[in-house]
Amino acid sequence: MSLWDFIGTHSAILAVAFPLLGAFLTPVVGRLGEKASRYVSFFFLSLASLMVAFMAVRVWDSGPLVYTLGYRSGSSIPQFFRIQLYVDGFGVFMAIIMAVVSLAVCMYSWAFVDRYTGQEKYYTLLQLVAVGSYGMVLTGDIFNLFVFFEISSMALCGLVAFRTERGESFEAAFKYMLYSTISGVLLLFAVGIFYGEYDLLNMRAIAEAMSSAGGASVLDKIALGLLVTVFSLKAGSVPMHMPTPDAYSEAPGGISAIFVAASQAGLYALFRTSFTIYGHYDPISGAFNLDTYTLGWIVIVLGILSMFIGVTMALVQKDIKRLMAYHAISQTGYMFLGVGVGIAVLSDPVKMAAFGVDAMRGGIFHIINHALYKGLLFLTAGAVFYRAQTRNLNEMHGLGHTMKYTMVFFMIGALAIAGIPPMNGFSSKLLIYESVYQFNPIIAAIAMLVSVLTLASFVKVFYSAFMGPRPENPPEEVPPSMLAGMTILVVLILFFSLFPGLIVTRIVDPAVRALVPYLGGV
Amino acid sequence: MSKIVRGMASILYPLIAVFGGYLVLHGHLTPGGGFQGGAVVASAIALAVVAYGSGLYKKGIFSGFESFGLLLFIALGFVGMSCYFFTNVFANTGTIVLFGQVVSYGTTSPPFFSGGTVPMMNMAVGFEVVGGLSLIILALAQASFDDETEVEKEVEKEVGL
Amino acid sequence: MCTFNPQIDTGSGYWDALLFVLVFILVAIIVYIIRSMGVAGAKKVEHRGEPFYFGNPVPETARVSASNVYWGFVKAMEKYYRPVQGEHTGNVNDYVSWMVLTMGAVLLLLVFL
Amino acid sequence: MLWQLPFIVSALLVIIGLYICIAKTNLIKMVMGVSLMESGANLFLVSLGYRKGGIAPIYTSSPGGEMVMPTPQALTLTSIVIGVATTALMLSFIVMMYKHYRTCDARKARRLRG
Repeated sequence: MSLWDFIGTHSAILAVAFPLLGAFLTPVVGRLGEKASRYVSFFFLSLASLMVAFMAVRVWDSGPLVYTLGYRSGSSIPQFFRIQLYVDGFGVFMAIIMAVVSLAVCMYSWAFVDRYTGQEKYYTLLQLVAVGSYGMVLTGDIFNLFVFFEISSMALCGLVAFRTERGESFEAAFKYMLYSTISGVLLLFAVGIFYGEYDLLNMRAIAEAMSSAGGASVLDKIALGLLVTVFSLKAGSVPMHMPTPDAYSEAPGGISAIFVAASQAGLYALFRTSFTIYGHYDPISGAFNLDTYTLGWIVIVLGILSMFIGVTMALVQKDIKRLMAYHAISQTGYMFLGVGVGIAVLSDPVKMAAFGVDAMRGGIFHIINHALYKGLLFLTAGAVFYRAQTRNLNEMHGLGHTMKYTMVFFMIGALAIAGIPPMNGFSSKLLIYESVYQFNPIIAAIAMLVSVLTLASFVKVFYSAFMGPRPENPPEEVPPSMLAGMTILVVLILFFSLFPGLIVTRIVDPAVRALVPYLGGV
Repeated sequence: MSKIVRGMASILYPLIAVFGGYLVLHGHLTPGGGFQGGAVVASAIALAVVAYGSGLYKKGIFSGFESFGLLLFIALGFVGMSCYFFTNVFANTGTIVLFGQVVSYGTTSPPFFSGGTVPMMNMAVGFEVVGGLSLIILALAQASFDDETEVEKEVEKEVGL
Repeated sequence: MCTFNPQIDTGSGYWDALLFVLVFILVAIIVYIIRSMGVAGAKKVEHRGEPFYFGNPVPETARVSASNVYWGFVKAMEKYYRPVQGEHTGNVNDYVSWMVLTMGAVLLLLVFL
Repeated sequence: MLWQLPFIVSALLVIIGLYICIAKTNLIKMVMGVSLMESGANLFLVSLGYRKGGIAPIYTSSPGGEMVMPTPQALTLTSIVIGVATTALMLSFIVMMYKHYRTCDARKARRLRG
């Protein structure tokens, strides 16, 4: 076996194991000096990103990658009784998001947390967030989904409470922790229901067992209700969004950005369970496990609520990061809407081909776009906080006179999130508008209205923070490592903006085809 | 704490710790294992902290335990990568030092040095849990000192205000 | 798979960012040409475009603070904002009850519909 | 009916836990409620693992015959470990919140809202 084959086979587990090893090494290395831990964490996060790249090439070329932990050829136990990683187009898609954002955030954090003590703990938790998110999107086993869900929630809460001099950060961390712990218990209940019914934990095996038992039973529907609640909570959908703005706004600058990517792992889990378990299609009998029309409408309604309430609440905020956090909720609504239309028409292949596929493409393309531009916006907000030492928009003005790069980066992110052509936000929103219009015109109109309000509130931020008279002690530009972290995201946003067709055919399409297997393909 | 509590604690402390150690070491053959044994050892430490106050232990040794356990665990995962991650490569190899004694199929009484990476992982988890839980106990015990002003000073020192 | 396709097919049309940028640049050039054909010595009107500040000279640092930027909008939408903002109480108990309510609604819809 | 008692008890534990989280304003009591919910979930998993006539998978003292698969026990153990970690983390957050706010009341500890 050559080295490339070896890495290709093991890339899925290595993407999880390298940050884990790095997380455990960081406190040991941190004793050598404050600076050492940052380089160790960057090294291991970039190794993980490299593994994701190998994995992506392999999955796109030769189909899903199945990796059974602890397996020995010749073992009599079926493979799906063991812990299994199952990586298909959608898993790779989500892993790419985490790979990019974690690198940018790690680089950005070098300067940002330099003034705090306990940096090695910060980097340990940062890598554990990456472990949790990679694990959630790569595993094929629903119990491990729960374990990684808890790992990522716990690490994120630890990071939210990183600034120990503020009481508010503990309040936010406690609220988010309580919420995610309760949801974790409910998720465990759903796992228990699956295990009690089918004696299985592997998601694809559960889907096949459910299909041979003649579709979803009442217990399965209860489990689905729990799963939808839990994962839309993790994704931060209205009306379970309340601790999300608290946690986003109290977290240190870079962490808010990685928070976005980590909560999208919840989105992944929602779509994965909806499509892979409940939308399982048996080609022989031609039956689905569940008629997903109701489920689709539930997801769509959650999406509309998130979009509208998120953006209107954002409009009246005066805390720059809280405002952006409400926008994160609002943008998550678009993904719920796009993929929700796909779920609703899943059992109708004619409508699926007519507009369902495009809606799903739009929704899934929006996931990566949102992680990039919202990550960038949070990083610029962190940069503003780093220099202005306040998050209150009423107290800042004229930062654009000296922080020119930050201002330009903010503008790029704001144009992208508002869906101004030719930015990438426009491409995905256009896909959503046009396909949702064929499903239900009123929803498409609401989505456009939300886009207008998004632009309005970012005009407000731009006006308040960067425009206006020069402040008395104009702050300098932020340190180069922070700019470098932002530049990674800016370059990707511009690339995604100019070549949306390339991204949709190469990256988004395999993800859609992985979710809806009867379309064929990966 | 009173003399009775301290006396009983110093008698019970070694017994609990030894029992925890047994649970960790024998976990691959009988009920027990890394977390359970580690939790028992940590409860011995909690008993000592309750009896003698949180100044008894230094945190450094426990965070050392924690790092060591975690690193050993993940290293054992990497060792299995000649086959697959976490594969039990040492089991039934015949090497006694690596817990590799051959176990015959069926309900026999297997030897202690069997099980391959499983007992090693138990030990790693045991170290990790002893370290982690003791750190939690010490941190919460220190946080609930009677003299709160002293704590606040300490917090300020840690935060660097 | 390996062909370079810059367009997205949106079902009822297409979107091509490169084409958009090209057209944008062309239109910008045309606009610039039309603008440069204007009369050079147009008369300047005094105080045009300046804000009105009770007839007094405008102080240099005067600006609308962020909370008041969309004052009119928020005032007009007050009937919407009062209950919605009121629900964000910051009390953890309310958060958990919202979650339980949502879970109940989702469960009812999924099981009985 | 009797063999379903563990499931009923576990559902009751979760409902009591949720009630505590909604109705009690003391943050420490809320953490207790979460712990109750976790116990309910653990009880649910363990009772799923019961098989009539199955033998516990302990090789040293086995009378021979079919052994049960120890998966539910492994799941329960994992969830206990996670429960310990989350409870400790939440309690430490409350300790630090108390230091800053001087209150453990959910109605008073709410500077972040709106």
